[in-house]
This record gives sequence, structure tokens and C-alpha cells, in this order.
Amino acid sequence: MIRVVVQETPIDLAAEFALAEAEDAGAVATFTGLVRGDDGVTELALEHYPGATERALEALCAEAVARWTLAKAAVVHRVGPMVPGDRVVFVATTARHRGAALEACAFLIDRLKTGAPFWKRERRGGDARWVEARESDDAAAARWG
Amino acid sequence: MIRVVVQETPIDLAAEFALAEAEDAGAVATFTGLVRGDDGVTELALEHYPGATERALEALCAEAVARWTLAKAAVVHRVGPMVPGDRVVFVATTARHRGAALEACAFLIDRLKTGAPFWKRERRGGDARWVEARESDDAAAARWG
Amino acid sequence: MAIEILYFAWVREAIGQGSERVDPPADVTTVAGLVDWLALRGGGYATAFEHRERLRAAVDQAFVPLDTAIAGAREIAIFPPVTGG
Amino acid sequence: MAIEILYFAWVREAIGQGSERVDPPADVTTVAGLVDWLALRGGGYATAFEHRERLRAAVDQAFVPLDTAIAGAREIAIFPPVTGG
Repeated sequence: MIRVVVQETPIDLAAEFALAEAEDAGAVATFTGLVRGDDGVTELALEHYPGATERALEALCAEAVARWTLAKAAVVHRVGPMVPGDRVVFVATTARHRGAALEACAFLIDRLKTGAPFWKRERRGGDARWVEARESDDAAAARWG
Repeated sequence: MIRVVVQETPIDLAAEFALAEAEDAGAVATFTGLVRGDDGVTELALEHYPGATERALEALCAEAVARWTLAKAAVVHRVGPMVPGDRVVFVATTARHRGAALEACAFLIDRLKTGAPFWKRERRGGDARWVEARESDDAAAARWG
Repeated sequence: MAIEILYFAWVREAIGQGSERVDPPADVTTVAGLVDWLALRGGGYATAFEHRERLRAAVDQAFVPLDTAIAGAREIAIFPPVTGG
Repeated sequence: MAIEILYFAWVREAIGQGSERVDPPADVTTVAGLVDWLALRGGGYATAFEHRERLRAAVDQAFVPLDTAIAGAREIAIFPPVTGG
């Protein structure tokens, strides 16, 4: 089962966890990305490409489900303005065994960094700038072949 | 920060997640192990070595925090009788970057399978038996050196 | 051949709008050619498209290299490298 | 030299108790020696300790090989390979 949501509202972890655990699959791995406030960022805004984003995330989830025989892959991504501490992205993978769930979770977060059309703009006080793509993200995505 | 709890009561994910996110660290990885009911198990009982268990888990968390520069490592392990769907173990790691959080989470769950004194007994109807140690668990733990 | 063009992030900001319909001449056959043709308008277009190596594109919502042909495309998006997650 | 011995899982079940205090003779110097000495009691002890390769041990709550010396130990635990998580 695949669950992909792109939303402007806060990510509800309790609800997402309940969905992930409902699969009776033994192992649930999750990754949550939060807006960091430790480098002076006061606001993070995410723009996306409606339609294309969901298609890209669904394709990544389908690849993960097939490659690791997952019971479930879920990606919930927030867009719009956020503040430090807000959840930006939540990934959950459910499988019979832990290795599959953990690897697939790492795969999804690495690949969605470079393979889904999201753009981040950081605001520090009065100064706003678009975040540059990082080579380390390309390298992380590339290791999955 | 290290959080180790061995408890007979159900694991409260919402409370554990709130603690993990309170670190303002950007990346939170979790693993949850659930009792599977798909192979006829009607009850899973976990026995442990009080005192030694907590010491072993704290040592594993300290190793993970040092090796991956984590903001936090948490292991919450349930003991006593459980039924399918119940959470057996919850691991959370919090770090500045996702790679560290994900790797440390996998390390902790692999190592606690072989390095902490827990013993599982499965009941299928009227038949109860102690679970045998698996070589695949030893192999998974060994890959962390 | 009218095509819907979408712009995102700083490409959108420089151009001043998120989408428009354009009807390029017949000798514009690839995404790169479309970018060249739009850049001729100057102003925000010239700014947005100044550094071609910083541009990425999608044709009908599929990521593609800039030398991809645009024959038959209904929707073309031009944007910076993605920075999600 | 009185030592607290703890048993877990099927070792505990076979022996019929989770802990006891014992006072082994002076020629019992290692965990393996202690196991040999206890097995001489027969019954549940002989059953629990029949397959030595299936036994693990801790001395004062630290995991150790069975050939570890027990001089000065306050608490020794004997149990099967762990199966947690």
C-alpha cells in the first residue's frame, strides 16, 4: 500500500503512525525532518509543483515497495510557510523484517531530496533566500543505484 | 541525551515522539517492532535481566551518540506478556542530519537484538516455546564492527 | 503550437509569474531552444535564464534533460534544482 | 565464597527457580566450572546445563565467555542466547 500526501497543514504523527501500524507487519521505520532553528532561520517556506510532486513521490514509493517487499510506504510532505520545530516531511515504511523497513526508509528520504519537485526558501529576519541544492544530497540519492 | 526504559506497560509513541522532537535537531529516525500475528502467535512474553538490561541498553545508546554525534538516543523496550499488534520495542535517534539519525537507528536495533539480555517466549494456542537466537541477528549486529 | 509553461522558485520570482501560455516558432524544438527563445524577451526572463546550468525542466510532469524535444508537449516546467525533504 | 546465581528463560524453567545463593568449593574458579559443579546436582540442573554451547553468562552484570574467572564475583547469571528486540 502506498500513501502520498502533500499538504499545507501540520503533519499529524499520531494519525500517520496509526496508519503505518495497521499493516500487522512487524517492523515500522520512520523518518521525520523538522525545520531547524539553530542557524538563525525564522521561517522556511516550501514551494512545489502540484501534480508532478505527487506523481514523483508515488513512483518512489512504488519502487521502494517492490524493491524491499514492503507492506506499506508513506510519504507526507508539508508545503507553504513553516517555523522552526515544524515537521517538513514524514516517511514511514512497514515490512515483515527490520532491515527492509530501515533501508527502504533511508532510500525514500534520500531520493525524495533530489527526485521530487520541492524548493525551499529560508527566511532569517528580513532576509529571504532560496536554498541551493547540495552535492551531498545527490551523492546520497545516487548510492541507491 | 540518552533515554532507556524497560517497562511492562504499553509503549506510548506520542509521548516518545514528543521527547525525540524536543531536541531541535532536524532529523528524527525511529524504529518500532510490533508483535506479529501472522504466524499463529497468540501471545509473546518477554523476560529480561533487570539492571543488566538497562546497563546494556545505556551502553549501546552511549556508543551510538558518540559514533554519530546524536542529539539523542532512546530505547524503550516492553517486557512481560504481549499480544499481536503490541509494540515490543521503540528506538528513536535524533541528529542534525538524516544520515546520522538513520544509521544510528539501524545500529541500535541490530545491536540490541544480540547485546541486551531479553528472552522471548511465543505462545500458539496451548503451546509455548522459547524463541531460538537467529544467526541473521548475529550477522546484522556484526556488520557494525 | 501553444504550450503551457510553468515556473517555480527563483525562476518564477525573476519572471514575475508562475505560468503563461506561449506559442514558440517552429524552429524551437527542444526545452533548451524554448529557454533561448524566452530569454530574448530580456528583463526578468534574461535574469532567470542567465545560468543555464542551474536550470532543470519537466515535460508533461516528467523530469527531462534540457535537450529534450518538445514536439507534442502540453505542459513544460522550468525551475532550479530541487531542494525538498 | 557465597555467590548469588541468577537463571533466565528456559534455564530458569528447567532449574525451577530464578535465583539462589551458592557456595562453591575452591576448585571452582570459572563460570564453566560453576556450571559443571551445579550440573552434578542432576535433575533440572542437568537438563538446563546439558548443552553447554547453548549457555551464555554474565558476571556482575557484564556479558562474559564461560571460561571467565569468578574470583570476587558477587552475582553470576546463566542463561540462553538473547532474543530481544
